[in-house]
Amino acid sequence: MEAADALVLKLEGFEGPLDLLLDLARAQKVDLARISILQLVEQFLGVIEGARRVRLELAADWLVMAAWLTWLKSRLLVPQLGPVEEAEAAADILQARLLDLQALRQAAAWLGARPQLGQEVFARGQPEEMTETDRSRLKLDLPGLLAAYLAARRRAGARQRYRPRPMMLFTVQTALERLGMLLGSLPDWASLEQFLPGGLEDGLPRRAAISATLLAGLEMARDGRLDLRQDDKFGPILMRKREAGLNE
Amino acid sequence: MSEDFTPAMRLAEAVVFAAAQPVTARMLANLLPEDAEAEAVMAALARAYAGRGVNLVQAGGGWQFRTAPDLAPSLRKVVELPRRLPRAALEGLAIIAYHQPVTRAEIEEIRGAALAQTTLDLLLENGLITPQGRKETPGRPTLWGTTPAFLAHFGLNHLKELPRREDLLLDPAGPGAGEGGAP
Amino acid sequence: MSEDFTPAMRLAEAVVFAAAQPVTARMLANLLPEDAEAEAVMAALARAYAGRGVNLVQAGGGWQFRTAPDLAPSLRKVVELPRRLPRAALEGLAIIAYHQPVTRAEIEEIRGAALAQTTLDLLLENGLITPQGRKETPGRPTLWGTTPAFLAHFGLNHLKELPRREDLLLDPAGPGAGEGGAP
Repeated sequence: MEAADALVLKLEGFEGPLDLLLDLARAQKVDLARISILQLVEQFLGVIEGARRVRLELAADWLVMAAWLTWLKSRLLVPQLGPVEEAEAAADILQARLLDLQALRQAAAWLGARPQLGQEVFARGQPEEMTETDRSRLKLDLPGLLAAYLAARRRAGARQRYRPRPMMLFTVQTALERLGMLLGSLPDWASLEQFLPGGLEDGLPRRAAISATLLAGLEMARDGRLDLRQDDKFGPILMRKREAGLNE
Repeated sequence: MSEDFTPAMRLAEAVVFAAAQPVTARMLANLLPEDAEAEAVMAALARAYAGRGVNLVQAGGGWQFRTAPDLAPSLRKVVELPRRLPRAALEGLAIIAYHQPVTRAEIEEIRGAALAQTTLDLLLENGLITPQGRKETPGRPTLWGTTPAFLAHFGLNHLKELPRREDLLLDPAGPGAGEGGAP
Repeated sequence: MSEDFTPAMRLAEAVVFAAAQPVTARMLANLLPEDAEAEAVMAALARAYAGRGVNLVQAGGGWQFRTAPDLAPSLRKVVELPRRLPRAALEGLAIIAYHQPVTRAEIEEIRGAALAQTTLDLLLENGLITPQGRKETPGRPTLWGTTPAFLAHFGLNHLKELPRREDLLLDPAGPGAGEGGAP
């Protein structure tokens, strides 16, 4: 049990399956180029198996590598299962990758062993800034000035946009108010024109006032507040206040 | 040359060189071997650097290396980084250039936007505009115009060398030209 | 001691001393009097500083003064240290240095392990690596390469000064192998 624990702990120290493989290969203490891939694969699978007994959840890439190595092992052990060249090529690829990783390790170690700036050697702590920045001058050019002038004039121009004078037409709302106010003051049937406001210009303003008053009258008739009557086609429209309690 | 350098001097030299702050006598005393007298070490180091391109000086409460003062002119590099005028200032300047003499209220009307006092100050500080009397209207507002420095900045000999307004604006009507300038 | 120092040496000394970054040959050539040969001047200066607490070295594409490596233990007490690069960062850096320009996926492929974002961030923060365009493959992944600061950090003057892969593999059990790089 102790051995298995140690194995798991060690596994966590590796950055990946390739990492572990390289470590196992190194443990064989022979040149990586002459290492026995079969032996290496068996060791790796042994470690993974041991680790899985204690930790069921093993990172996916470890298991992917384990599956691939299991395949490789079967091909190397029992060549008649498939073309042996395929297995040998796979073994070569694995070996090449281990060599790459080995070279990388050496390179990283070489870098790490060098005196590093800020660790073993130090540059001057107080560098002297000899560069002076002269910001006293203005950056001005004629195109910029002209562009600014045009921009200002355009902005001012855009503000004075043409707006048509709004037409003050007699609205239905105003007609409603006016009708309500005037209705009681007229004794009997009165024509619609009598309810129009004074001083109306002919044309659109007058026609708008007539239709607004008619609409207002229709609305009030619907509410039961007045009666509407037209005796002839195109004849005058007559209105009167509905008497309280009187039904149609 | 290194023969003259004791281990204590080497260490002191490296410490003063690498430190981000002037190195105090107390720091040196802590660092140097006990038998080395900090003062004597620093004196020897200062002598070694005398007359060189870099000197050991006492400043800012401690020891530090400084480049020799006589070399400063050769070392100094001046980088010109001219500022740009903010947009509002450039617009104000352009309006003054074309409409001078002009009051602030008139500038604002032409711009269709307010002209901040700071903007006017900026133009004044840079010597681009100058007061040119007062307008004889209620309140007697100041009239503004451009300076010779303005011309020099833009490489002009005379205000007449500015492109004519008519050439710039499609609609040559005056302020409030309405649709003329609108996009 | 200052008798041996020519004016050109003084000036070069001051320039390299003052600068925060390695001073390139081009910068020196601009500064030194025309008749002074920059190379000879720098060689003489490097000799003058040999064996001292501060040395003149060529790194990161230029000249820089640095403290002598043997003084590191004493200096660490005084100078504030940034974090040492962890193993994963050194490995990532080594791959980038040897295979640049290289994508993150390629780095991970070579390491046989994921390259953590924190590792990439650490290398970037220290200015050791920089993006070098994108690879014209699906997804257009960023290509990474090392910076001049990388060279300066490791006291290299050129990428060619990195050991060759063959030399690295020659002696797998040599110094730095095995436990040297292990956590």
